[in-house]
Amino acid sequence: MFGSGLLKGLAITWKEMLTPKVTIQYPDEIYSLPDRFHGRFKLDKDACISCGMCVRACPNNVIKMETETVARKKRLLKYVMDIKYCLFCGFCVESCPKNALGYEKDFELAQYKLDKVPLVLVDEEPLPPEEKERLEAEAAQKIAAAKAKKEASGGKDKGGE
Amino acid sequence: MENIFVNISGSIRELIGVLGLPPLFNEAVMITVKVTGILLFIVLNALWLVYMERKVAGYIQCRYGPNRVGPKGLLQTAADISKLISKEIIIPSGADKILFLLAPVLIFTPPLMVFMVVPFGQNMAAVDLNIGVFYFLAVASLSTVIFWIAGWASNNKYSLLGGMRVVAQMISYELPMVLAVLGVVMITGTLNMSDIVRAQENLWFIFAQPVAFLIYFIAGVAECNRVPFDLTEGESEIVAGPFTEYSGMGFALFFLAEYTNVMLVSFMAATLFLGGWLAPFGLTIIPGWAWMLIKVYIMIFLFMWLRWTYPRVRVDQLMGFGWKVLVPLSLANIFITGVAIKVLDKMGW
Amino acid sequence: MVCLEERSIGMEIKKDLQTKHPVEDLTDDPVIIEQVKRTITLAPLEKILNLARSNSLWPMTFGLACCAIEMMAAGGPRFDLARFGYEVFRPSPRQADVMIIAGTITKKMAPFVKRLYEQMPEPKWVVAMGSCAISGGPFVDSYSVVPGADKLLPVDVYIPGCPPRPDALIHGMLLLKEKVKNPKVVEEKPWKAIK
Amino acid sequence: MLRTEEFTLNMGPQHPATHGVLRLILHLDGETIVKVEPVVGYLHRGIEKLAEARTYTQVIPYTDRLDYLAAMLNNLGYVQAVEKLMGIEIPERAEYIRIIVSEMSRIASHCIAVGTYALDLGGFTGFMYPFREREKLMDMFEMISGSRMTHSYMRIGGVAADLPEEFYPAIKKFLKEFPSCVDEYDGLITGNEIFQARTKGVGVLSQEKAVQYSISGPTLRGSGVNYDLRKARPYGIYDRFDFEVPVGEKGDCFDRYYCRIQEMRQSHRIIEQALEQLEELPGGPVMAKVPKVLKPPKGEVYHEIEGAKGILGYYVVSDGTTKPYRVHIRRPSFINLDLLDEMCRGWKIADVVAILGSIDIVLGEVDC
Amino acid sequence: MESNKVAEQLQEYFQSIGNNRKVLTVSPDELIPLMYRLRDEYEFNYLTDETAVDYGDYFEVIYNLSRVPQGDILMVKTKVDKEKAEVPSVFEVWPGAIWFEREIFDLLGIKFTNHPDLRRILLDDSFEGHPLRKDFQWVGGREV
Repeated sequence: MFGSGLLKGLAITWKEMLTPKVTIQYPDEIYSLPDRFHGRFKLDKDACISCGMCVRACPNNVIKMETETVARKKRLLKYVMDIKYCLFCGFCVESCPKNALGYEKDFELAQYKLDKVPLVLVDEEPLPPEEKERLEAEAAQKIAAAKAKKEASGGKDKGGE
Repeated sequence: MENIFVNISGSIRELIGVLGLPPLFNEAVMITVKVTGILLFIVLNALWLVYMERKVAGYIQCRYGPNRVGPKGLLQTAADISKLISKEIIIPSGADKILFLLAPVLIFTPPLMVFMVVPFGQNMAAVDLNIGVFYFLAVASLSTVIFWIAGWASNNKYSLLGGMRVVAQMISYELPMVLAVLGVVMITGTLNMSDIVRAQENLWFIFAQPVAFLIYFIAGVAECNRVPFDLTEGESEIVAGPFTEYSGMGFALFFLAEYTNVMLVSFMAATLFLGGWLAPFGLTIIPGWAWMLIKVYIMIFLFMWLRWTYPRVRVDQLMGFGWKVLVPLSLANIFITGVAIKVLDKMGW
Repeated sequence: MVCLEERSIGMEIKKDLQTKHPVEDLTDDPVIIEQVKRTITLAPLEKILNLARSNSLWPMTFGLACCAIEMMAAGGPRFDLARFGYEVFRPSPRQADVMIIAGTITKKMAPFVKRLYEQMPEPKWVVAMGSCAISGGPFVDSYSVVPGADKLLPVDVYIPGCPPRPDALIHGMLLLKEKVKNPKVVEEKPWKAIK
Repeated sequence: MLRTEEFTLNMGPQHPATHGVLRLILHLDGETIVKVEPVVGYLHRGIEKLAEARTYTQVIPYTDRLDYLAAMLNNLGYVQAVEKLMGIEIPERAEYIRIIVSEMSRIASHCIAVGTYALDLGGFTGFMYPFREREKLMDMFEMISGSRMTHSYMRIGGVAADLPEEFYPAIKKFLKEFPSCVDEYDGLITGNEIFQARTKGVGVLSQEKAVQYSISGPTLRGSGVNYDLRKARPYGIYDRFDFEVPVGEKGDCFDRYYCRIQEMRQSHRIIEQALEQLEELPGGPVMAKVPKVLKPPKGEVYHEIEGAKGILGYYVVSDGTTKPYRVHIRRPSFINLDLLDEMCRGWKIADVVAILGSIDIVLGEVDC
Repeated sequence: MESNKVAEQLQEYFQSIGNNRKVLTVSPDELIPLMYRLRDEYEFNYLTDETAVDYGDYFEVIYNLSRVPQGDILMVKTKVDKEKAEVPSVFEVWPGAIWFEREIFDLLGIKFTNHPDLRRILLDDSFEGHPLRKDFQWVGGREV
């Protein structure tokens, strides 16, 4: 009969009207994000050995990293993720050998001003010059002491030459 | 409770009568009181219907409608309308300025004029014309011209197309509506709204004239440009039809006029077919005018239900359906009603 | 009590005017300053209208790329933009308040974006949704992509993400709602639902 | 002397029915169409040029943004092309995961195709129900890959990570509910007389013209040509599953639409079988032994898969360095669009919207 | 009929055809007759893909033909040097090639003779240069 499809459509919409709603009321209930969710980034500063693998892995070079070598040890100064270029593809997190880079379950990155959009994860001042010399001096002493100890022990068993 | 409003108007009449002014003056005051009452009723109802439509849409699509603005979202339409009031009104270059501004103002007048005649309850019609139905059909077809003015004046190809579609659609669905209503008028023999309602004392006309009700309902949907016949404002085809160029208050008036038209057609359907203020099965604990409102809201819900279920018809299919199906059907209905009346007279009813 | 507070707020505004009117640091021509002080005051009515405007921001259907699908999902049953009254996606720019730029703006599309923005009636806002709208995103090195919507239009809220989740879009719209109600909120840190 | 004049209407880059930024210049005689001139390129981001400046793995996120409704299928095409070029064998478990995830992506893409088609014809609720199903798929994609639409989940040599534990109950629940949802779309959209009146017999595409104009996907199969790459030239492990290829008869809008509904049911069957066979597999690795820095041998490869919109082909030329020398993507939506002009002649404006919706194009893929 | 069997049969017919796996290379002037033969005699009735690559001093235009509904695929290539980049259009063999060739002209600047309307399709008409050429210079939008 001509109208049967039309009436069936009405029946479906009536049934749907009475079914419970699917909506998650956002500001009150937050959807429980899965563990692998690509949201805001977080960097575990101590685990990071500032090797720069993540900077190379990113398709759109979003990560800017500044390091400073003091007494032959690299120290991370600035680690800025300019997420206005970011694809949220997760290559950087995958490429990190020490799993220092990870995600937070937070998707609320909206800002009013453009210069506040980039995520500044680490931002420390470079060490003042005299601090640097002191550390260098310490390191130099340590090496000298280690060498001296080695000669002393080396001298003993190599005495016969 | 039954005629609370009749008493109010009676007491106002005495109040003015005391002043001892010429009778013509009291009539004028009474009419203005009635008009403002009806205007207030319409605007409040239109605001409520916009909210109801979005809630019904939400519930049909298994989501919640507006529920954050004000208690349970009730102030949503108030926020919309006051935002639209304060929007900048842009008059496109090359538009016919006077007509462009005139159309939104005029769009409200035909439904307002017809509401004068609508019997809200037991002898509660503002003006109980004895040619009520004829007046309704005549004035209701005026809004076609106003849509066309809006479409023509805004100097935009989409609006022109929308305007042409409006004229084609509303005129070709005027005819089946008239013929359907004719069926009812033939049974009652009068054009007076209140008499028609009184004539439905023992049998509502929806049962006497089911086909006429169906035709009237379909033609009503087409008159108000509602889905499945919303070709004038077909979003996906011609953006927003005749009111593409309207912004701010102009668009708000069109937006509310659509709901006023829906209310108007529902009131008429309730009066002509669902027995106006007559309580079904004699349950008169609820006053007459409340029954009228309940029936009107059932009809309006039907309009909304259709809107959120059906896709849109194409222009030529619309015309074909109107002329080739509805008009012959309504003519046949008139013929059968005529024969039935004659046969029943013979059998002495 | 209520009226007391009302009056105190009123006095505050007057106090501001005596001290230093914002127009003074724009120009030092006394005639202009006097004219501006006489005509332009942020009347309480504007505050009420801002409240109404913030509760009925009608976005324009202006989807460009992948973010447009997330915008449609935001209007869908699960995230339901309709709860805030923002689900009326007006196709014609005349009736829209917010232009949500969802996707990449290419150089061939830029003039249309500009024209659509100009066709929108006054109080209008722009939300740049997704990395492409903020800064050209993944395609910033391309030869045919405009590096960011703020090269074309004044942008009110930036929503990073590629594409941002529909609730991130709703969060952006709620930020816009706060901004419409009180433009000074731009200075503080944006409101967050997830602590 | 009275004469009628043709006027042009600009269904501009911003139009509710053009699925994004496609501009159609309609030459109209009243409401009937005389000529349709599609203007594309408003979303041309130059992905082929960008791919030449990125390593083979870094191109994967860019393939997501081509047909952003079925990102997994784009990844599958590109990744299989490079594997063919380097001759890598991927582990069994990864093959099954790829099939499951691609078919889920196909269902999600068809959900949108069906939804926006109902929206174009005016049925707003018909647009909302498929979105509700798609949200369930989106949640599962987020569990697997971390993002809803642009997953970049596949890698050259396998997949990024194994399926998480909470994925299996979710997919089983979805597989149980999905058939009843598709029947619901049938009832609401397919069975509706108004919808049938708007789509039956509209925009007929004959078999010869479809093959001549290199049309592919549900648009081709709607005209009765039984050509589905998963059956005609099986890639990956598609030959282990039995499913039919839905084929239309008359080639009108209704048949194209109905092919998509049937394909959703077939994809549902494939996922069911793939899930059973995956569970029997012992838990093996999901990634082949692939060097960290990929240097494919000099040469070229052209590999095609059955994308959601049609045949999705990748032509990759490598000059031995870590970056591809040239990546060309055969985009089904782009090619399916060039026949729009002939299919719309003589129909009304409302039909242009119906025909465009039935071809189901995505502008990210058209403009690449 | 497997496509490399096709290649062998064609071997004796066209001397200029060099062929490793399933690839036929042919010079531009013999392109159209070969295409007609492939379509009529060997039923390659479906042009799946047509693209081009810039190899520094010459262009290479690649046609991928397949058989519907059997599903075999054959690649045909032509070489044309950069200055005189003229290739006959295969529009009359497979009308679907119109948009392929317009895109190649737009992005690589290879002209196709007797093509119905050869103009830019993806880029703006005011765009100078052809982006997919290796010597194309442009300025990206990244702020340093």
